[in-house]
Amino acid sequence: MAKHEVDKDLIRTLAALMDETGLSEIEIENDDDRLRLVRATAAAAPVAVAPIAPIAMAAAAAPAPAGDADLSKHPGALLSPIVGTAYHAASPDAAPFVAIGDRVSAGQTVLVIEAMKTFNEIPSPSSGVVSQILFDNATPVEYGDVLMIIE
Amino acid sequence: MAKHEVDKDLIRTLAALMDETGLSEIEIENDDDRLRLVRATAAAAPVAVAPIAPIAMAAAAAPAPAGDADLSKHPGALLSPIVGTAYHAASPDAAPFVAIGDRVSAGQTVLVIEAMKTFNEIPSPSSGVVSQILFDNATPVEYGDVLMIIE
Amino acid sequence: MFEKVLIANRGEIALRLHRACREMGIKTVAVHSTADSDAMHVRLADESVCIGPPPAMDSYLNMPAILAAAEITGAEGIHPGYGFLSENADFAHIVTEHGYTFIGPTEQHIRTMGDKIEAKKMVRDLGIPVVPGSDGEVTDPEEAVALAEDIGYPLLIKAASGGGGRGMKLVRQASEFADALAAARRESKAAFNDDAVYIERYLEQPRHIEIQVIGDGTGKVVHLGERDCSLQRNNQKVLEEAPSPALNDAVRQKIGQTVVDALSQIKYTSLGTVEFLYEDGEFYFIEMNTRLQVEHPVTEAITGIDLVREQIRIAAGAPLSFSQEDISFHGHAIECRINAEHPTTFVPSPGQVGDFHAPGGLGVRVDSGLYAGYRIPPNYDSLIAKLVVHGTTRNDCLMRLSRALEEFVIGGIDVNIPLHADVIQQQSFIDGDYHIHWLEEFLGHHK
Amino acid sequence: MFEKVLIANRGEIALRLHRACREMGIKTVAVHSTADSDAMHVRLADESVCIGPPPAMDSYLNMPAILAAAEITGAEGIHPGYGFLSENADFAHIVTEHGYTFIGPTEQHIRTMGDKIEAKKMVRDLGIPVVPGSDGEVTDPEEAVALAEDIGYPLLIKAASGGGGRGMKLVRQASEFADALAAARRESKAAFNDDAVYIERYLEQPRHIEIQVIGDGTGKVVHLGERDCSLQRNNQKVLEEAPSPALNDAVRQKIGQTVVDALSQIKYTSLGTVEFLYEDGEFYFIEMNTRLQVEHPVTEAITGIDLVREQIRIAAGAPLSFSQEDISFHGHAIECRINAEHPTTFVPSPGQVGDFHAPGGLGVRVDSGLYAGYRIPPNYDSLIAKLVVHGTTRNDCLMRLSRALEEFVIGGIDVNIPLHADVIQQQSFIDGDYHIHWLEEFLGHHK
Repeated sequence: MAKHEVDKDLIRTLAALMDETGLSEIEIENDDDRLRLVRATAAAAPVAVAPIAPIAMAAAAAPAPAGDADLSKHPGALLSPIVGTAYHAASPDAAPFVAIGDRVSAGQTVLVIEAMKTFNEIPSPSSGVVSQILFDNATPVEYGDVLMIIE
Repeated sequence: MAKHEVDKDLIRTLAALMDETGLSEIEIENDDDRLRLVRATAAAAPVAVAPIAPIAMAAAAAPAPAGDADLSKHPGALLSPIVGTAYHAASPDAAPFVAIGDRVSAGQTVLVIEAMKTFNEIPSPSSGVVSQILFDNATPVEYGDVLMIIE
Repeated sequence: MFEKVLIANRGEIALRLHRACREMGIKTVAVHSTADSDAMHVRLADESVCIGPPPAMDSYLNMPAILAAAEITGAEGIHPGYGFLSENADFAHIVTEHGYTFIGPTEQHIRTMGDKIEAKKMVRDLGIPVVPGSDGEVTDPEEAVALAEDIGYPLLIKAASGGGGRGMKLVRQASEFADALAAARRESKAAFNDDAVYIERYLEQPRHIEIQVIGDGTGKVVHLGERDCSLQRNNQKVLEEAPSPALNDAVRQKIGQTVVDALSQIKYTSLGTVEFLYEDGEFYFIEMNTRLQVEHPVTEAITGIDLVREQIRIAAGAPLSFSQEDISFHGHAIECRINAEHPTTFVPSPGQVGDFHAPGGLGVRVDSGLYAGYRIPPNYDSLIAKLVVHGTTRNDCLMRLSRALEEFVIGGIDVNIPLHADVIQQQSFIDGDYHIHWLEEFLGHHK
Repeated sequence: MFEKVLIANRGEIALRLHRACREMGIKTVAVHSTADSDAMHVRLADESVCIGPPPAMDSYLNMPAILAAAEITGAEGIHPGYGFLSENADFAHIVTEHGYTFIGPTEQHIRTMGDKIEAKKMVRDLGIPVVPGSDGEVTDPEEAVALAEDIGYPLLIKAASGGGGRGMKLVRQASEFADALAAARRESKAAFNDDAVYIERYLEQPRHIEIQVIGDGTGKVVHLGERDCSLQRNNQKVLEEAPSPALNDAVRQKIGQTVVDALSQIKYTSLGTVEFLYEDGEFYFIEMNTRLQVEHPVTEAITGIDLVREQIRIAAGAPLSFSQEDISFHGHAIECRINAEHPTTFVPSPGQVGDFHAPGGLGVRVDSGLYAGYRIPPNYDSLIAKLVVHGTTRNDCLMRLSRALEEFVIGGIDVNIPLHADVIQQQSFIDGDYHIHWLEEFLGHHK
């Protein structure tokens, strides 16, 4: 299918219809075109198995952005190996280690994470091109957060 | 796929039908058109809905015999209208009101239930033949217990 | 002691009674309607008997069925819980006549206290303060003026033959009295062809404060302090606490002693609650409940006494296991009544419970027959759980209550947990500064 | 008081700490491994930070990660709970050095009590009774005979260079001593080429009794009575109770005062537990735990004191809010440790919890992070819940415990609830007549 031939408005219309009707899947075939939309809803998740979601919990726990969950499984994902504050550059005056589109080699420092007054240089796990930088400069990161995509 | 060729009303109609019938999937094929709707329902999830079966409860509550459950829905079932002690006969010396195979008419006394020193005559709800007697003489019965089948 | 007790009730109180019996080594018989076959206490009881269809009239209020169940199971005692047959003197009578023990007060005490006019007369004679007013109709204006001076202001002039507010006058000062009286008599005459009126002290923002007592029938009666139940909606208690933020220890001991002195004279047996309106340091008798109360756990929390256990002991003929000197109050307790209803519209919400997770930890008690997947029948009361929290101080108690409400999960139905969470954050409530109209005013402003 | 506290632990104790903070108006930071993202305390905490992969070494024992989490969240205090880093003096040091408050004793006290030989010396010097024995090796037979007289029988002669029981002799009477000593020296010489032996009193069926203390660092130390933790399997406590069925009030006050006097001298800060073996009326020091204990709720139940709250207050610099005279003991409490393990084979049983329903009602407390559908990770301890029951008397407590165990539902995994239900029905346990070997003997006979 050639790029951008897809009818975005149709998809939006159908998505709205799914919302309205509570459907979780619509598939349309017309001549040689076939379009199938699926939305995995909370309801679709096996309810029994779903852990209790206490009122307070829902409020307290910031839900992980849906995108992150996918990105963490991306083959080029660089996951934070430690907790701390992540920086794009070695110092406020310095240039960022990398920018989007840069080609990096395995082992090359691509960011630093400060923890306990120590700046830990974080190396790229592989050679490739930086396609996404997923943290803001000087912000806290947790263990396992997706920091960059290098592919 | 041509823009807006999709029949939104058809989707709404089918979705309503799914609601009404409890279906989780509808697929329609018509010449070259094919439309498929799916709704993942909570009902589809199995375990969650099953009520807790506390350990102690399982032990404490005498499980109703599977047979009884069916019999209570039998069109000829005579259900106990009160709590008490049920008797086959009016007195220890008397003959039983009815025996299996007897033909009884509606309103005819078929057993007595003693409660608070009073013997309550229990009439047959319909005319027919006594096919089963489901209580032992001089034993306690609860409200709703199946006492006889008259068909 | 009883070998076997029949629990003639349902819901959380039936479970409460089952637990008390279980802890005393007494076997339990749960009687239930067809709507309650899956109830937790039915499943936990040693025996269960289905006594009728869902309507309470045919099951929980069906005396012959309950007695027949006692008969076929060989129960010795019958505990009526609260509501249903608990304050039915005829039931107490028939239970006793059939040779079972009614776990509650004597038939006579239930009967007397059930007649509001008789009860008021009796307790006044026993020394319990009642709302001051004329003894009956007042026909002579001069007499009325003199009486009004005695009663004090503000007061209400009410038509003796009246109703619906007609002929009723609120008088705030002595100077207004003569005119108001004349007007009330005129209106009363016009409306009811009777110009007789009566006079009563008017309480503007009273608190509802009740004294818990227990007696063993020998004349020994002990009070267990008060509960403040001023947080009400449609005359239904919503949240109760003890001690009351409005009483100090001297006042508590004084009203407690007054009640004890009165009920000792009639040799009161079993649990009882004397309910008062309280305003400006004065108590005014409303009624006496001759039964276990929904909110008894707050008293249990601050006294450490298991009221149901003690009630059963006394019914079995044992003397009170403590004296007034043994009673002391520790910390502060609050009970939230958790109802299956919408937290702002109050529309009842029976149906199937989804997730259920009760709060735990120090100082938190939950009394509830709910479990995940349980179906709440539409036939009965909406009270589905009681959350009772105890803390060293009222403030500690409020903080703990707040975190317990946060943890409480009841899915699938509407519950009034958000209402409780909201109420306990209000400054007036935090200050203990509320009265019987407060909640309705708060809800009114909230709309 | 702290604005924000980081909880450096997991499971039920992390939830316990969260609750205490919440009730004090302190914000909470839950740090957790990737295995615990769905844990209840993580979901309830104000903030949560994932600090590492499932192995404790890389997460809950990872000091830099925990400090980094404190750094990015701005926590002021760090509570280590029990286990993990709670008795790690280096952690207390580094936490303090980085400007955070370690919610626990001083680094120095943790270090000293962590060294068993040093600890024994120190507490003996402070007046706490230890197991009597020779100070070290004994080489001279005459000296040994004299020492044995002082120490008393039964006693053990042990090879100074020994291990694995070789060269060890149990001597029950003085008349056997000379021969036993000669034999022990011979064996020791043969086995280790060293005939030096040492002598220690032998305890046959001791109880494990521990004294709970709390100090505020000014020298003011208060004891909160004892806990009897004699019910053990593989040196793991299974069930704890207070008061101990073996102590009377005079003995309690005496050992309590001894411990208080000792720890006042070193100005002990925070919670601590001094563990003893107890036999024939005598206490023998085992070790001191410089942390919050798993079984702290039984003490909370009988004293009415929130130990975690008090510990946090003291860490924040507040003085103790009570004195020894304010402490009194009410009723009896028992804690059952509910483990995810088979009740007879003791095989651990991690996995997904099916139904979960905690017992409720009067006198019942459950501390647990479990909920229906929660997946218990296989990486950590099998303790999943603590059932703590309080009653007026030990017998009431046992009856209540029995009914609470009946009500407790944990589906999907194996739990040791049936073991507890079994143990509390044994006559020896009912009589309070058990010691540290009792449970293993009971399980042995049971096979």
